[in-house]
Amino acid sequence: MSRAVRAVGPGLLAFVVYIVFSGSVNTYNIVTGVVVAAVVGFLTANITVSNPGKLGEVGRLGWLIAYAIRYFFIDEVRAHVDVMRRIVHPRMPINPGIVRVPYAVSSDYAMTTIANSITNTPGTVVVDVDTERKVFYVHWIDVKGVEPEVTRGISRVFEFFASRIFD
Amino acid sequence: MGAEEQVTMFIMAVFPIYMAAFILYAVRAVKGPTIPDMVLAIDAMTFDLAAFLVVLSIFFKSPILIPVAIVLALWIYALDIYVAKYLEAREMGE
Amino acid sequence: MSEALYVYQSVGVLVPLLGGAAFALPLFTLVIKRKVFYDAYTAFFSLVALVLASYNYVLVRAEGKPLLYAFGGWPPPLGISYEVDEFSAVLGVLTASVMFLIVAYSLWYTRFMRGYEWYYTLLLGLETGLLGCLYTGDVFNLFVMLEVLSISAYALVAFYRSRPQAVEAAMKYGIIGATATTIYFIALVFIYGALGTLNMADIALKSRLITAGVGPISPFSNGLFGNAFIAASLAIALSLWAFTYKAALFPNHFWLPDAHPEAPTPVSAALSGLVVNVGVYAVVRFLYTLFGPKSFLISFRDAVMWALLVLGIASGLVGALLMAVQSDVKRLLAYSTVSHIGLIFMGLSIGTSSVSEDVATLGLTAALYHTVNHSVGKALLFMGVGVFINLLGTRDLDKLSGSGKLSPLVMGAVIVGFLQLMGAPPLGGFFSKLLLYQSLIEAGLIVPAVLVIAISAVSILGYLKVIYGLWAKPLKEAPKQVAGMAVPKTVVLVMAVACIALGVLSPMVTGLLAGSINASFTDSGVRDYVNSFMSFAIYVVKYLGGG
Amino acid sequence: MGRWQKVVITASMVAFVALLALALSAGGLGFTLPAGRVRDVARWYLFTTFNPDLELFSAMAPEGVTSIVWDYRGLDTLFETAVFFLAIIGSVAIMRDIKTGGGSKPKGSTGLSPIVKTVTRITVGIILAVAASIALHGHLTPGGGFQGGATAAVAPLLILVIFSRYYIERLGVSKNAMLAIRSLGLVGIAVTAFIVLAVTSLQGGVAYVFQNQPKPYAPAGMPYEVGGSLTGGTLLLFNIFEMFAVSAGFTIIFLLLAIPESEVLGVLRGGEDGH
Amino acid sequence: MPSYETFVMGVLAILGLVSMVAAILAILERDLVKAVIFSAIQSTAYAFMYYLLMAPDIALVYIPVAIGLYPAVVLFLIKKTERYEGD
Amino acid sequence: MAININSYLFTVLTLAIFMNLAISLYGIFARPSLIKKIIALTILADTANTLAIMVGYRGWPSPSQPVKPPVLTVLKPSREVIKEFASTSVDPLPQALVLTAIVIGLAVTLFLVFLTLQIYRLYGTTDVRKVAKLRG
Amino acid sequence: MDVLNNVLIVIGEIMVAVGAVADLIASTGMNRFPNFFVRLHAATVGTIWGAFVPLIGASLISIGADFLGPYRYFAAGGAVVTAVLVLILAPAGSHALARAAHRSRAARVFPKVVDHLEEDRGGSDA
Repeated sequence: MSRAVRAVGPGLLAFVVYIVFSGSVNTYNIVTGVVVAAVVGFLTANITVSNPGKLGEVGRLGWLIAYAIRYFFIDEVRAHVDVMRRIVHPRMPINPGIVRVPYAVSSDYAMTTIANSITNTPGTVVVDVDTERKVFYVHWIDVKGVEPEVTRGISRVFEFFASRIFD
Repeated sequence: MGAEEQVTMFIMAVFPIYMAAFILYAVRAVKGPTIPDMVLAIDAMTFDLAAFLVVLSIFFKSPILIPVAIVLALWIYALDIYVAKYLEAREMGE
Repeated sequence: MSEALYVYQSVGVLVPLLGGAAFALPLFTLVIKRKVFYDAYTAFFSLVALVLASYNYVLVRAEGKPLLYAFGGWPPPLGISYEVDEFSAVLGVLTASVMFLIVAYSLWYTRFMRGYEWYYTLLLGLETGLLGCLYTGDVFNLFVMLEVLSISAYALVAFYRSRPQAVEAAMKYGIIGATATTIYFIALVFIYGALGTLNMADIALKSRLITAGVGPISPFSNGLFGNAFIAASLAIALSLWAFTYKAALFPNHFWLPDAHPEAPTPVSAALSGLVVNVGVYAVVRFLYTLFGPKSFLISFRDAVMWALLVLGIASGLVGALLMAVQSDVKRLLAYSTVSHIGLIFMGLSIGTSSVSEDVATLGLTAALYHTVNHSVGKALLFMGVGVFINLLGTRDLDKLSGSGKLSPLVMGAVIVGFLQLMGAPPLGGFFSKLLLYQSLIEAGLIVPAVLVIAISAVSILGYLKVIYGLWAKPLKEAPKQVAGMAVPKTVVLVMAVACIALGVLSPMVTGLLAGSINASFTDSGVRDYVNSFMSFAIYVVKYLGGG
Repeated sequence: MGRWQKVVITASMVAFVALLALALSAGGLGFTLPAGRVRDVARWYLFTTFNPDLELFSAMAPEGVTSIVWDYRGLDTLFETAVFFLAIIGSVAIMRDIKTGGGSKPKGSTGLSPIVKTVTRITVGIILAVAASIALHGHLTPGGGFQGGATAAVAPLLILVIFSRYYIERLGVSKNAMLAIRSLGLVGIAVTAFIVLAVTSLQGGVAYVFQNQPKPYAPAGMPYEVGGSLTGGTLLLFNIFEMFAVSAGFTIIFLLLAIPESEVLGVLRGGEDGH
Repeated sequence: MPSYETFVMGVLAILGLVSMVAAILAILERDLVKAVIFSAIQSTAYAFMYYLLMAPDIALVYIPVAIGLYPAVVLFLIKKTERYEGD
Repeated sequence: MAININSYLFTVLTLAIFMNLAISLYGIFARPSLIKKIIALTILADTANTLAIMVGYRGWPSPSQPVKPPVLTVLKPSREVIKEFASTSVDPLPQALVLTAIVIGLAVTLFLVFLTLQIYRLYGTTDVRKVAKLRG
Repeated sequence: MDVLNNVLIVIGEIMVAVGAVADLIASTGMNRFPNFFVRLHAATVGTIWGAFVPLIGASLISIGADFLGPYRYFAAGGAVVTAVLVLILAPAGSHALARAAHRSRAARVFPKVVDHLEEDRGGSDA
């Protein structure tokens, strides 16, 4: 895959970010935006390994939106309320520990999405990751159990979506 | 009451809450006890500060103050990264 | 085109051009690997600087008023302007010519050096900073140019990176130097805060108008803020600390004997001969033009002058005494710089409000004359002795003994240089010290006048020690390589001739320099300085009022 | 350090602060409370920074600070970049003959965890786009060449720290390449400073170094508007060049600092001498 | 009567005190890594101060330089040299 | 002049800034570690810059109308807009000066960092007292 | 149009208010929790509800606020980009810190129920 083709993905991303950040669509922004997108795409083509073909699949975008809605309105709210309750509770009921959480996706992006989702959910933080054994080490504020079946509950939802968006 | 006045009043109301949070974060950042604790406190403080700066730019009615927030967030992330690298690695370049 | 707005391109182009030359040099290192190119490049640009600086001097003399160049076309308090009066033009010519000789000497000096391209870049940066400091008419631009100058100087002092003393000297120089310039920045905050302007001529105008009882009116920066007296006094106190650090006056001289000897020899010459002059120049500019004898700070200014006189004497004595006990030749020369800076400061601190203008200008003339003599003599000595140091690979006076026999021509020039600094009669140094003595006597300062002689007498010991060691003692070690010294020989010869000329033509030189001082620092001179600025600003105001 | 020395230092600090406090209390700066007005110079700046009515006496860029930085007081900024340039040259001179990409890559994984690496892969493009936006809108909104360049420098820094210096070298980011970009940017700045002067002089007119917009007594200038969009004349060019120069400069610093000590000491022991 | 301006001035005063505490700790701390982090706190306070004093340009320059570059460079330096200031 | 709460708060800020100046000068002159000196130098430079920005600040035109940054947000300004802009914006000149000063301070600090590193390579310490002993 | 603007403003204000409260609680947690790893969770509350949500809220307010003038879309866009960056960068930063703290043993994992990472690492490498 030539550099120019690989530059399409990051270039597009850069263009969108540039326009959104500039906050207006006029000639100056579009012209400079295209130039910036070309330069940034060229520079980052070798870093951001992407497959431009995947960008065209609408299904993935649909899953992304579904995921975002579920994530922000259900998982996040539940976790936040839980952790905030623990903070303001006079006795501060915490039961922390680092547990293994296995995962099954293959691509780096999917793995990162899962890890970031776990970390962004209060109550669980990814401390380390072992890519060979496919295990996250998650610091859990309230360890309910150490068995893989229990810990898997942390990541199940994220994994379901991540494998559909990226793999 | 116009929208302008209402928004300003609202931001005035949340102003002290944010400031209290910053001071609490700063207390943790100064207390430590370990280096990751301090950096984490600065980290959380600054991401909140970035959000607050955006809110304040509405308060000051100067939308052009926005870029400060994004630059702050970016560089605080960089601070995390190299403190982490400092703790973890043998050489900063490895 | 109004006559008042005649555009002196040679003033404006010179310094940015040198800066641009420095910017472009690293680009060539990727393409061209031959040393000859860099030699020619640097020599060419320093020659251009010399030509332009000389042209500026001629222009100033011809116009009979300070030259004003408004960068970007903005009238002065709004934009930056270069304002070259005769004083800065003289120092500019001195700097450019000595710097040209130093660059020429460097062509020979760098023949075995690795990393000469960085050396040349920093040398160009140094020259940019020197000329920028002298030409600028804006106090904040002076801060920037001081930093350009300083950072090149720090980097050049640390150029021999594997010598521990060099790096340590650069560190000492750098960390306190950075503090000094930051303090100067605080002083600028006070100046801007109170006077509302950063332009030198504008500050001079305001400080004179307050005394005259007229409200401070200036075309673009009307009015004062707060208590101008306290703010300006504080600003002078802070900025003088920074300048005396750069000039290495007594309590702030501690870095100089470490830093100057450790630099590569041509750079030592530039540092001792030229960089300290910038500190002197800035002090004179602040105390005579900005807050001159007619300003609203008279009593405070007098106190400052007395302090500078005392510090100058102390500096002269300390330098002369410590010089005699050094065994390292370059270190000895560095202490000699401290001593001479003390003498120069004694000259410029005569002009308190109680002495007449004539005496004050006489003192300033002596200071300027001595600056010129010291620059030429010190650069000559560093480069002349540097030849022997380079040949024998040591700076120790014992090991250098008899090395003068290697090249009688260079040795002759070195002796001329020593006589120049000593103040031996036919040479320039004698006449400038005489003038200094005379001006001190006329100002009624008998004790300092006697101390000038005492300082000279004490310092003779140190100089004679070197001459004796280099010339009379037998040669101990065989040199590495003697051939191919045409360039350094020419350079030291030119400088020795210049020393002699400065002495033999002393009446003429004194006349010229006195003329420059009169044109710059008498009451009418300062008024000219302000008028150059005002005529531009008033033209613009008229235009704006009419359109 | 002797005890008396410490006493002297502390005493002089106290005296210094007392002096400043005195100045403050006597109203030396006139700002126990900031005054409700600005200084006269500032009013002129604010009036002329973007004033279409005053066509021959305006910087024609709505951003006051950027127009001061690059138009009214462009010379300061030119030499400010010169200071930065000379500092980098000085650092390069200290680290001369030492290769940035030298040494053999150690076995095993380098850098931080794969999660951070992947995040960096995604965000590098965003960071560069934001930086470019800050720089290219420098004449309209807060920001400018230095700000954009400093933001853009996050990207190579993150790559260097998160991956390793071998990885960044493989991407083509070497000391020499960065030095070339930096010098090109600076030469661009210098040329931009002279461009109006050069063109006008060829036509026999009068112009000043750093001239941007026409002045009544020097009626030449850069167009401040291209196709209906404000470009601020030379400001845009300055900002672009400055962005490249600054980001390359920061990258050089980090590349030099990332060289392991063992490499440096090896070269230093080789030794060179001089006087 | 406290106006909006009073709030801004109050925040400025608080930031001044925070920066003062951080600066004192940064100078007195013997562990240089902690000193760097204290100076980062001080820089954050200053950056916020610049924002409130309506200097977004300065904040934009200051944040990369004082929060980003100084700690990075000094941490690189400490990693290569020594971590504790001698006594 | 009646005691004004705004004036009081601003004075607190000013005094804190001067305190920072003093503590950083103490750090530069009295602390032994070169790295600590560099940290102190950055604090000194930052504090000087803050002082400059404070000089450029202005009081609010009215209690509910905040001052603005010196950036004109109307791209087709009329005379009234510019007059309004000039009466609500802070002084841009100190900001431009500080921008320059920050970059200069950064440059000097970077160079000093390299020097410190070189001192450590040659002397094996960054403590000035030990360096002074070693150089003999 | 006016109604829509007001609705946007109110939604934005609710989000900013949520952010303020979450922020205060998170900072309390920062001070109450016993060790670094537990404090990470408080920091997450501070960054997601404390920063991400108010950023989106501010962006909605500035879209709805006429009085901000022609640059209000600039404010909104900047806020959105900042929010996205916070969402991506904050967890990565926390993770990097946590990993470094654990590897370098700068912070102790105590109190704890279990530490699988320590077990798998075998306590050998650092």
